[in-house]
Amino acid sequence: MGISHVLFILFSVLILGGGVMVVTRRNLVQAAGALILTLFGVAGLYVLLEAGFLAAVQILIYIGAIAILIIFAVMLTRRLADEQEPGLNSQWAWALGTAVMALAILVIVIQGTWPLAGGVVGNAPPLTGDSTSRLGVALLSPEQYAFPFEVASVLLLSAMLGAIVIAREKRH
Amino acid sequence: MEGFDVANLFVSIGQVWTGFLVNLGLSSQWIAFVNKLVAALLLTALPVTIVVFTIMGERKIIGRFQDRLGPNRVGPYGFLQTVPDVVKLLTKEIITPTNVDKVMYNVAPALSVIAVILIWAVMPIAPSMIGVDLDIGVVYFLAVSSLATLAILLAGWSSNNKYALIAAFRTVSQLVSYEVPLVLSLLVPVMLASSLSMNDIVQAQSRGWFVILAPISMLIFFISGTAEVGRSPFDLLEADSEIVAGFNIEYSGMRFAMFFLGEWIHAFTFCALTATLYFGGWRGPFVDQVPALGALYFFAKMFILYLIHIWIRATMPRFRIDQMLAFSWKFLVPLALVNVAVMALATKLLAPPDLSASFWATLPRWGGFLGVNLIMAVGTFVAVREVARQARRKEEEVSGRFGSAAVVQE
Amino acid sequence: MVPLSWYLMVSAALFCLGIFGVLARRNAVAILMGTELMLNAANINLVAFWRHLRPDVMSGQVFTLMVFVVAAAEAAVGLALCIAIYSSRGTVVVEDMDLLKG
Amino acid sequence: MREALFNLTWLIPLFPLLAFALIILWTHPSRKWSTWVAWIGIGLAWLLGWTMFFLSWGDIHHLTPPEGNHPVPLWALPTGGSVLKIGFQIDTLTALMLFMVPFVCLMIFVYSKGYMGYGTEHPDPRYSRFFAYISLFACGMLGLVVSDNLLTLFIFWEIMGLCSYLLIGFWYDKSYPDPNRITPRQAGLKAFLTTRVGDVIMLIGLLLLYSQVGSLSFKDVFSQETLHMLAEQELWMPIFGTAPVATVIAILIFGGAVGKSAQFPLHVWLPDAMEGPTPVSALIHAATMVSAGVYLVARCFPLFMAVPLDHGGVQLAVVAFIGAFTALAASTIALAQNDVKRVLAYSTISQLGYMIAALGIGAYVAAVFHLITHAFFKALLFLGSGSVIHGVEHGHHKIAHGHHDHEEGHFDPNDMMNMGGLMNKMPRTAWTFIIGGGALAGIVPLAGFWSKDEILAHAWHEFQHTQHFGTFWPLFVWLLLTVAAALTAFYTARQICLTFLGEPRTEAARHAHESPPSMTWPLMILAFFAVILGLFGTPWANQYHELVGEAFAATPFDPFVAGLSTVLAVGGAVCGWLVYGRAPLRAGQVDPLKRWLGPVHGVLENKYYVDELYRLIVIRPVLRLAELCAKFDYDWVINRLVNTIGQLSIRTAERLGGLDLAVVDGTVNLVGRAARGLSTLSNTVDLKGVDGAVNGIGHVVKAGGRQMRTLQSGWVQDYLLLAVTMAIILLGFMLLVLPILR
Repeated sequence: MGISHVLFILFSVLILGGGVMVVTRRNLVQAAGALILTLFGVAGLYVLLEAGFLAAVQILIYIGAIAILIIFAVMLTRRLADEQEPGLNSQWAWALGTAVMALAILVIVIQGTWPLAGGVVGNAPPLTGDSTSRLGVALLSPEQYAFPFEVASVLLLSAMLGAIVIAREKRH
Repeated sequence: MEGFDVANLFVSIGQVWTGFLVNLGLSSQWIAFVNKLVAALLLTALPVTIVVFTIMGERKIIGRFQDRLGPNRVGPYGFLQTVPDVVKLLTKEIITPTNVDKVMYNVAPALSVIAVILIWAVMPIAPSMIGVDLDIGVVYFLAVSSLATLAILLAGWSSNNKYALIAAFRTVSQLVSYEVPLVLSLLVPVMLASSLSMNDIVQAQSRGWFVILAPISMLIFFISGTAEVGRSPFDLLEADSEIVAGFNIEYSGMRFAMFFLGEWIHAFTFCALTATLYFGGWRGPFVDQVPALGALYFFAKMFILYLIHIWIRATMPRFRIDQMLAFSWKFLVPLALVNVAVMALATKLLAPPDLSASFWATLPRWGGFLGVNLIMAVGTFVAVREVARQARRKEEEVSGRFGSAAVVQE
Repeated sequence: MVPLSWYLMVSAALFCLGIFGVLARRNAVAILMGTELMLNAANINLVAFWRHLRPDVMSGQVFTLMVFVVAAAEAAVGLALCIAIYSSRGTVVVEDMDLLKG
Repeated sequence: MREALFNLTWLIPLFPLLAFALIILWTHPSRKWSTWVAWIGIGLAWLLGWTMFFLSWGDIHHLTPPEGNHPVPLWALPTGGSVLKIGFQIDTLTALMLFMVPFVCLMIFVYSKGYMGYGTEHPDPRYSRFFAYISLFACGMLGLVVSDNLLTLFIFWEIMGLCSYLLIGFWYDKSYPDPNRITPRQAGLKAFLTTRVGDVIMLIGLLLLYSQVGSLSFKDVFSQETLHMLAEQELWMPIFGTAPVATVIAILIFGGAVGKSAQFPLHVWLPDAMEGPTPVSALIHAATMVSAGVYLVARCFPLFMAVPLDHGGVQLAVVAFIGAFTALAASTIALAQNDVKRVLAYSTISQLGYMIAALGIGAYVAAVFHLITHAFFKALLFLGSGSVIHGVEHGHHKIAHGHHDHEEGHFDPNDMMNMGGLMNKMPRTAWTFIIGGGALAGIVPLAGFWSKDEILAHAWHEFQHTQHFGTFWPLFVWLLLTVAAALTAFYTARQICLTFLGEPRTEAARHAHESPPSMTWPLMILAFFAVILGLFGTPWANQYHELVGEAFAATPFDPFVAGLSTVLAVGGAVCGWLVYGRAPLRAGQVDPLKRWLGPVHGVLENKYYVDELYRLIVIRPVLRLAELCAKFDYDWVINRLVNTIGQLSIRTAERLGGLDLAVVDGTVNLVGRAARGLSTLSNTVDLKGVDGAVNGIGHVVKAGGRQMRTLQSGWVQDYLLLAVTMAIILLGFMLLVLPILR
């Protein structure tokens, strides 16, 4: 047990605690706040996995943009009466069963391939070179991911236009 | 004590301190830990200390701009005015309104300060004096400063006050809008230095500051930085004539002071960032011989830029909100996009700096970049003039048609 | 170094929380939050596999970035839809939307 | 220098594309700017194209296909397991096309300015859009020509298909009082759908090729090893039996050419495509788009040559047969048409048949030669007819404005019966038209004569010296084409006489006047080329052969064929003059041909009833099927289905119950009353058991239907829950249970 294990447990608690709050909180702004905690925890895991760039981008995009967008949407679509209404729908018990079943299957599968009892020390190959610059090279070299990269930019552009068109107030 | 070297002041102080710890009989692991703790403490204390001086200085200077004396009661020339202010803020009653969202209400002020102070972790203050030389320093600073937006939103929402919420909406839309040109202009020094690390960017300016290579990028960065900080003329987040006070209307005492503190730290932090990214950071004459001078240059550049900040604040009236948003989306963002594209092309075409080359050999490169920027500036000017002319023509058409009515309305 | 299976377990749990959120929340925005949880769970997996199995190939990180892009696009369009629905129907409670009822 | 210029090949289609984007996005409000942008776009493409052409003329040996071409690789897309390479190339065939395509396009662009009414009081309301479309169209054709692989070729091919749809239906709001007459909108749709048939066949061919070779670039596909491999491999097909893969692929790709080049049986779209503006007819249906089909066959010629006939390679025979048949059939139809553009349309089909047939008998050079000359004089003829129509329409407008009486409900400016005597009114148009007509008819020494003669000579030569004697198809082709040549001369003479000679037959023709200079200058330039282009291809000094046909043996000059075709052409023209020119038709007079041919004329006028046949065997069944599907969709949705089944079950149950009762009772009665107790018991069992069971099934189904209805709650989460749960159960089954079972 080193410092990284302690940090991992800390972040996991943050992630899962936040996740539980996200799906159970009746107050949606609080749920969004919990979502931010979860996203922070995920960023922390990226740091532990030595993907610093991804961690920064996670905070920049997820917390700086998506979470704020979500809070905006919550505030723009809020009715005061909502606070008293239940947060979960009538079939939540079924949903819970499904989720638990999924978890059980996933745990069994993971346990079958990478057993938890394999020890507290993971052995990963050493990281060579600067992974951020390698990521940049991979994203922009034509024989690697330049094409998906461009497609992603087109996707973003069209999503932006679509969002504007959908959400714009119709002028008469 | 024989190694104490004034030129390497900070390194020497560090050595002395480490020696002191060794004498205490600590193991090397613990020494590293304690050192990091102390460094973190110092880095946190640094901006908080600076802010005391800047508040005082700003009040004095603004007073002069506005043809009055400014604070002049406490201490010589009123220089100690900040002390009673702080005492007053600390001793004020902390009011928590009813029906607020307790957790968020309390977290928001702290978050707003944390977000700003965290930026100082990657700020290169002097050679080999940097909190942590992250290889993604620039992205880190962007990520961290996006938390300030969150703090404002949370504060506005959790206050359970309509004005606070509206102010938060306005503020967030302002911050989000200006983050786009900010990031786009930031790409230029990153491209020129071909690194995301703040330290590398400073190092890359050894042959000339980036402000010479990319003045337009610097201007965009400075302007959108001003807007990000929310200072005049972009101080809509506390437009007291329109929305009473802003998102922090329900806060009092120390909590209010935290927002206040965060904003002021943010202001000169952006000046520090501008200095680092465009004005060579700690670079200056004789820094290679006397590294300790670096800190001096760094703070000098920061304060000069801050002076410009104050000057703008004292001179410019406040934007209207639609003007402010239009300025970002219709002017800064397109310009920043063009700037990035053109500068990327220029970086590709003009040879990368050869550190061994003589000063004269690098002149064509500088000239090329300056020329490109000049062309862009002229192009921008022409485009803006054309747009303005068309708008005026349209306005004249309208007023020609409804001339009398418009006059009556006015 | 934390072993791979720990990451996988956390990610599996987060994913199932996301499933539950998507299936059981009444509010459309909350459902979107659930999808964000699921996407993040997938991302944890991608990065963990990248680091532990093939750190020499950048596919894991690139995929994560692609997921970021998709998530941003999804959030933008989804929330725009929520707002459009709210302005036309006055609610974003999914149970109230049953125009396709048989 | 040369290399550097060749590397700019990809710019050629880019300029018109940029022009398209510029016009669509920015300059469309201004007619002036749109015109200039389109002109500059095609003008730059033309300059570059001719530069490439003249450069490659000096560099023939370096560029002769298939080994020597100048590739310009542009982009490599990683797609799954393989890498898709996209690029451009220059070889001699491309260079020759680059001589023709951008220049003819430029002429048409210049002409369009006047035709679409620039600067008049009534310019076309969609003027700028027209220039945008034709720019995109030029991009499609130029890109097709410079592609170095079949995939980009296909993409540009489809861009042209789209543009032809847009341009044929350009006047989509036009309608005619005659409900049987096809409107531009329908014509566009027809062209699009008909060529789509060919395109699908071609796409299948490309897929087959890709699956066999793993590449679509010309360099890989037409290499000797690949061709050899394709010729060796056999492919089994359900009906046709085995055939060499190369043959199958060649015939499938030829399917695309059949659609695009309007060969029988997919020729029906081209005459109707004349509903578009006339520059479009010239652009799409004379100079470029229909040439694309011929170009495709010429480009894939190595593939067509891969398998000889005695090894089961029927592809060339198919090509030759379809081409020759189309050439003859279309020229007979052209005899009986009265629409000035329709005559030209059928003549285009016929001439394209010539080229295809030439390729089919191996006359590669002659086909390409004819492709080039035909493009020039057919563009000239189309533009000339456009000028005529323009003039007559203006004449009509003049009198309509003067009198304000519309005695005939609809005046058709395209009808040759409404013209006559235009020679004096529009001298420039008339003379250039006559030059073009002469070239089409094959009069010495105009361009058409040399190219047509070379095809005929090659066919004759092939018949005499063919390796596998006993196959009659070169002779067959030669015969058909020779007859078609005579008919061509005849209908051309007929058209010229009806249009330009004699007295005006209507008021409109009397008031017609010459078109503006922007229309007549292109005519004159094209006429110049229609005269001289053939002189480069005389049998004694055949530049075309040197340029594109290095690999093929030259066709020897044959005085018999040349003499015969000259006699036939002049004879046909003289016949035409005797019938129509000596005693010009007067207004209202019946076409003498109609008298002489009798019912045959009706068949020809109705184009052998191919359209009607298609309506009967394709369109109507498809419509029926569509109606049926719609009915199924509307009436037989799940609720209805379930309810019906439920009711049916109930009714069946009742019937069965009754039947049981009768049968069992009857049996019991017949057997005797002794077994009454037993039969009563049996009866009870039947009533309770069988009836109950059958009724019960009905009830269950009905109730089940009702229950199933609630499943469709309209809540997205409901569906989602079901889907996710099922997916997870399936996943669990696959991951956990299946390994155990195994």
